[in-house]
Amino acid sequence: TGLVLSACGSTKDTVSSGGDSDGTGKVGVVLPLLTSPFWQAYNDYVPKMAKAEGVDALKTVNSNSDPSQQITDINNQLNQGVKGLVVAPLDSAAIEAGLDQAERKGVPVVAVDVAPEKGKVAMVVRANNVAYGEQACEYLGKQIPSGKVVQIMGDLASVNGRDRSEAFRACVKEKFPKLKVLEIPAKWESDTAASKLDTLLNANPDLKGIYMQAGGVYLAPTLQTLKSKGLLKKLGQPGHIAIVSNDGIPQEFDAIRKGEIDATVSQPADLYAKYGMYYIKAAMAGKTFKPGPTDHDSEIVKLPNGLLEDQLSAPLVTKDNVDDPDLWGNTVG
Amino acid sequence: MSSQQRETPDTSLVPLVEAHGIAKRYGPTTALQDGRLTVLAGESHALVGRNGAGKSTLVSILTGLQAPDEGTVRFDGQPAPPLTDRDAWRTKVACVYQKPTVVPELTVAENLFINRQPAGRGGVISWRRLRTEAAELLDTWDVHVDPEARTADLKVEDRQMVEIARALSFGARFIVLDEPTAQLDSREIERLFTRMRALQDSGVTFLFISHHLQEVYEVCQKVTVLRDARWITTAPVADLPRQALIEAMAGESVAEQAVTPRGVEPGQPVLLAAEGLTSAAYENIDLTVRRGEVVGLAGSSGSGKIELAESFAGLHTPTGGSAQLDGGRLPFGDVQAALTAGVACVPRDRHEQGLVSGMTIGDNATMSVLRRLGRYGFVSGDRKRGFATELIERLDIHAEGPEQPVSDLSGGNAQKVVMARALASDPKLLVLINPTAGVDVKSKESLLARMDSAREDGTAVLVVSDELDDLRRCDRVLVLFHGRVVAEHPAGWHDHELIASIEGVEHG
Amino acid sequence: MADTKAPPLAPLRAPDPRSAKTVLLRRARELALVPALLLLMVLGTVVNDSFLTERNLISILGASAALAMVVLAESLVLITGKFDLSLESVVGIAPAIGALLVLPVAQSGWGTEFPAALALLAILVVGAAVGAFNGLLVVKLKLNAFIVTLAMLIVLRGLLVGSTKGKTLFGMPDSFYSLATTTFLHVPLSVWVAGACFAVAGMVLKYHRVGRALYAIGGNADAARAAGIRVERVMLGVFVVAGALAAVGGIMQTGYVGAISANQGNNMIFTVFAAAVIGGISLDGGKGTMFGALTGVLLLGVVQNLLTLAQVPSFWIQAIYGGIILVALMIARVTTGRAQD
Amino acid sequence: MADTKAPPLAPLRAPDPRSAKTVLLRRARELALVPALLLLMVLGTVVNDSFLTERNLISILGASAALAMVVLAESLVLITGKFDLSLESVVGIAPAIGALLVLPVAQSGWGTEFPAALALLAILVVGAAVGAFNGLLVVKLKLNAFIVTLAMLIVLRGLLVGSTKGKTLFGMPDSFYSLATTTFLHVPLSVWVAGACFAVAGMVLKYHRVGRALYAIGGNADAARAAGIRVERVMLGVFVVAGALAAVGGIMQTGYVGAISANQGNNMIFTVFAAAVIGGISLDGGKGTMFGALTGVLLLGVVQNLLTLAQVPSFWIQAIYGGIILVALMIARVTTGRAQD
Ligand SMILES: Nc1ncnc2c1ncn2[C@@H]1O[C@H](COP(=O)(O)OP(=O)(O)OP(=O)(O)O)[C@@H](O)[C@H]1O
Ligand SMILES: Nc1ncnc2c1ncn2[C@@H]1O[C@H](COP(=O)(O)OP(=O)(O)OP(=O)(O)O)[C@@H](O)[C@H]1O
Ligand SMILES: [Mg+2]
Ligand SMILES: [Mg+2]
Repeated sequence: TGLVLSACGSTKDTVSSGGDSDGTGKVGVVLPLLTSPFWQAYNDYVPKMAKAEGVDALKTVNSNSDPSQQITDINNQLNQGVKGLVVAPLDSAAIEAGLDQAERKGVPVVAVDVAPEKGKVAMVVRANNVAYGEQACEYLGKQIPSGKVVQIMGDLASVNGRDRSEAFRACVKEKFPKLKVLEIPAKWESDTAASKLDTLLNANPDLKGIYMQAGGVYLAPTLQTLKSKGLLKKLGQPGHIAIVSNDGIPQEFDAIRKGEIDATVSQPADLYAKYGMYYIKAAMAGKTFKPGPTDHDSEIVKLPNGLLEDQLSAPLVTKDNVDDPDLWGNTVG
Repeated sequence: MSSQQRETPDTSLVPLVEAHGIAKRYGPTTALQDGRLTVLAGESHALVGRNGAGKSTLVSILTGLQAPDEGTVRFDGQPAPPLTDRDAWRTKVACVYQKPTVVPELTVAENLFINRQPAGRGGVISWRRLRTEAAELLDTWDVHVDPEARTADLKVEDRQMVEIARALSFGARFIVLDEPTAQLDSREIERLFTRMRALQDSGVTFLFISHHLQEVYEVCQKVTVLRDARWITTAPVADLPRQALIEAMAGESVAEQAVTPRGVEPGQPVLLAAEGLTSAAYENIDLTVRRGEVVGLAGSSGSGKIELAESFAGLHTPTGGSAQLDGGRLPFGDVQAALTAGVACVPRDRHEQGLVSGMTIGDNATMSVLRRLGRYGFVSGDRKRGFATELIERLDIHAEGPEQPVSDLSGGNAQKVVMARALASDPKLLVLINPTAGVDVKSKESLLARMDSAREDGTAVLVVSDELDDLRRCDRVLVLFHGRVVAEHPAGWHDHELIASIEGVEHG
Repeated sequence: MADTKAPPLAPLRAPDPRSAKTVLLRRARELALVPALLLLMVLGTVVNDSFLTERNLISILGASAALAMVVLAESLVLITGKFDLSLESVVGIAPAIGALLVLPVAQSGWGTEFPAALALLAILVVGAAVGAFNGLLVVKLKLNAFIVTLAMLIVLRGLLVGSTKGKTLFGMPDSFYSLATTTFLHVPLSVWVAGACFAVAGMVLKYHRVGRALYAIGGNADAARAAGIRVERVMLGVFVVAGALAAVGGIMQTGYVGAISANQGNNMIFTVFAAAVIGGISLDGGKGTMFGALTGVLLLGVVQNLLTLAQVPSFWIQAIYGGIILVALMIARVTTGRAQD
Repeated sequence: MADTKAPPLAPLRAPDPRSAKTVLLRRARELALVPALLLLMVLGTVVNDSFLTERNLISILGASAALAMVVLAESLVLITGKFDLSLESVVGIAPAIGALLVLPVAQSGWGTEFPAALALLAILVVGAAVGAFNGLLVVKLKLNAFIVTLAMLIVLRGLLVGSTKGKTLFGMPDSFYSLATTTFLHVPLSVWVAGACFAVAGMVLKYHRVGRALYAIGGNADAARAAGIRVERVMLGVFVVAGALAAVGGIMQTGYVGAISANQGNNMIFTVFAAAVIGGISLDGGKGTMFGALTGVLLLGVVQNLLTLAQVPSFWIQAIYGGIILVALMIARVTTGRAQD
């Protein structure tokens, strides 16, 4: 039996020293998906920012919306001997196994966009999704005194989508009780959004406002549906439906300029890439950080589970600031 | 008849199988209205009737595949077991069904022992024992197939022999054979009968279904006749001469004309001329058929006669040689081109190549001729229905109408649909491969009569058959042996001559 | 007991084949969903006032048009006894290539800036070409249709993501959207087109030689070959036509959502199969009608619409959706009284 | 031309059935992927040094274990001639219910706080129960298996989202993860379990009557029934076993990712079918072996691994993945020389 016992083990056994890193070495970058304009923009920024920060980043790996694929991707990167990982988890919890593997190998990880529930990461780089939902709610609440608003939600199983939905719901309930929230679960699918919005408008032609949780997928179908129903009125015209979007892609900016939609929350794809690289480099060099304000207009907070999160600011873009050259949506093609 | 005495004198009075007042309906079709059957232990009982009379339906009820809507089945005086208790049924009765009941993807050996594979400790199947036992079983039947072959690759007749061998190997006291001989040649039939007689002597009881009435007289003692879904009569075969039997089946007297083909008039031009045809299955065949001539192709299993016939219909591609049809070159390997050139064919196996079972009679019958039934390829439903109704009447198909799916048809009627399709295209050359397999006596008459009328309108007919009755109508019969033509018999041959040359006993 | 002669019998007559009941029984397969559909309509009217309005019914149709085209395409392939999973990717890649051909480089296009009409033609050609490629692999190389088209699905999805770099394509000429945005008698053109395609396909399948050939091939390819049908050629043709029809579906989808995302068509094939199969198209081939397939599409459209109108708590929408499909299947089973295959 | 005496012919003999070549041809179906697999291994070794390391190979196996279980389950159903699409949802819902049973309300559980062992048992029971429900609908009610299980897939996905409110479940007892985290001889337990299941299933399918009955039913259900096989009962049993196996796959998946997201298992069925079908399991039933299915799983695992290691630009990974599958199919077709069905 001694043989059996010695043969047994756990995937947690092989803790390597890990202290040998001197801030150099290859860095793996794992993406959650590529079929959204936002992640596509992030993907474009990664090599640029890596170069700017002096990080030797490998080609990005796409987990294609599959959490278990993401674990496999992390394992593969680790097997290749990367010294640091920048991961955008698909799920806050279903990333733990990957983080554990990295920790065992002594490889630091920076999480982008989603804060892991458990597991060790050097830093979380994200904008606050709860804040997105609140910003949208505040804006719509100010424009519309009372009436129906609809939120076009994402995949109900996605953390970011859930955060936005709940924040929006809660904020309306608390601050603008005269608004009635209708919901469209659209699974991040544009045709689902179009047909459900279409249907909803049949029953509620008096709709006053729309919150789209992802401009990248919902902008076109929303505008198209409104257009085909004759409900697309420019900002300022009577009967205009107030629309707040979320992402900050160039097409949203165009729509804002044309007055088709009111505002969008600009998710900082560029900053995600930039600070992802910045923090991984620091972590590989053994640097640590403390909660408090940063030098780039944001704040590092300590999450309940002890992780540090650099909460990047996500500006609300309206007609007033849509031409701001600092917005990443104005810097890409 | 069995010479064994049962333990108690009583039991000889209790019939082995007794079915009473059986009724079975499929939707609007009444397949069986008043089915009755009483089979005494040890006797061989024949069940006859026209196509669609309800024989196979009765078989499926007697073997526990289906429950009757009405009526009772008793074995040895006991009520039949519930349908779900397959094991109990298996101890009572074994059966060769009319439709193939093999699993095509499994090997022959496994099909022989399906669900009763020899198993050792812990229920582990011993493939070696399975193989040897299968080989033994096939050997006793003289079936020359590899026990390891995929059953789907077998020829129809071999598959049929495998099914027969399987049914007879169960050791059941009661065995049902539903048209076992329709796909077999005379040698195989003889082998089957020898075996049946031996089993009869050891006390096995048979229920035997066939449209070859001479076989009924050869192996059976009693006969039950069904007509129009009803029981008509049960009698010792000796009391029911052939003519009376046919009358009971058909409900009218049928004149079986003893035809002697008149032969083609000498001046008729050659319609089909083939030269030096060669393929893997046959070699260097020269063949001519005149307008209005009926030529038979005979040969034992594996002689290549079927491939030869198929070559003309585009179903088999010769590697060498050429053929002329009505002055033009006959293209090979392309059914559509052959059809256009004027060849129609009844293929060898109606299940495999003959019918699309999910489609209706009308669709199946008109499948090859739609081009001619309307303009631009469109066919009006009425036109198709009319055409199909006409075919149904002409060939006397027992069906509700052209809209009925062919899967509902009885075996013989399904065969007639295939025949109908071949005739539908008004061909110049009609290639018939086992055209009367499973067709009842009266219908066979009308099918064969169609061959005669072909003569009048100048159609050439090539008949491949294992049945002497079919071949008798031919102006001449060519015999193939191992892929070569070894003999030619002009009309008027004697059975033994033909059989001898088929067997290759005596060439010349 | 021998020699008992039965009394003379009046021959049993088969029932009149044209009687209403026999005809209905025979059409059971295609009419199976009608009761369930009616029930849902009644339910819809009760649940929400706006359900039975012209506007809403048109919405249902407009939302289903693209799906209907792909279901039509898939049904043709299924009737022939094959599979084509890659149709969902055609819905994405075909219009995307068309868009890339018209768009300037600045809008992520290829900069070829084709005229719109040519680009629309190119969309159809792409669809047909994908179909032809699948067809060749399946028919000539004799690869397994399910897995070949699954691989193609992945390849095409990948090509779409790769060639657009994941970007959503916007700003194509109006003609890209006009199928969904132009209306005739208040009904979007896409609905008319889909309706016409179904009608034509239905007629061809029922009354044309080629249509009958599809059923024959799907039912028993060997028998079809022996009956003189050029099985390979017809099958190849079906793949090509299906590809082109799916491409039309892709244009409709583009018009409906107003852009082409790199996700367009993803996971659509599940819904396509669901609609076709509940509509009575058999996966074994040889069975089913266009009318049945259409009822399948409508059923799914109505259920989706109903669920949205009813504002069912969003967490439970999916479960209820699936549940309704299950119940509809059972209703179909009970009302037709026949096993489903 | 009559009476030509043919020269005495030696009857054409069938080739010796046991010769190496015939045996190989017969096993062509299950061995079809082996050449492609070997080629990929060689390619991998060339492309990246870390490919042929023990660590990496173990990674491939560990990543494939859960998939393998579901492929095993699906293969059994396919061999019997049916479909079960809902297995992918079982991978999510079964462990989720187990987790909900152990977790306190504070962690979104139901607060029943079952002991871990009982909860693990419950997972298996849920899987089996779903299988039984599917089986009853298909076998007893004679509903179409494809569409019933598709509806069930939607229902179960919906129930999962509904019962977790979309949240990811984590923080279950260690035993929930131990299949993936415990190793034996450096290899995770999940791999050993999957291997053992394949071995057992393979043996039963080849050497036990019940296994042979699956092939018989899938090949010709009527013939199987006539041969005394209790078709309904066996089929029901297969659905139940498949459900339970998929539930085990779900536990492995849970251990592998360390949590249960409301999306667990989503879209997995595509990959499952891909693996099974490339591995030689026929969708028509009655064909294929466990060994073949396993090579299918491994092929997909190796390709995925290779693509990551090869540093292919991520936009093109998917297209190349699909392309490799296509090529593998062609290699299989060429090396075995037989049509695929
Ligand atoms: N599954 C079915 N559905 C509908 N009708 C059927 C079905 N099976 C048989 N029938 C009908 O029942 C009648 C009797 O068929 P059965 O097969 O018993 O005839 P049979 O006497 O065996 O004929 P044959 O000599 O041609 O084999 C036929 O009219 C047939 O069309
Ligand atoms: N598809 C096939 N694959 C392999 N061998 C075949 C195939 N078809 C026929 N054969 C072989 O070719 C030979 C000739 O077969 P064929 O069917 O022509 O015999 P036949 O003369 O029609 O015999 P029968 O009188 O028994 O019908 C046989 O040995 C047969 O096994
Ligand atoms: Mg019969
Ligand atoms: Mg033959």
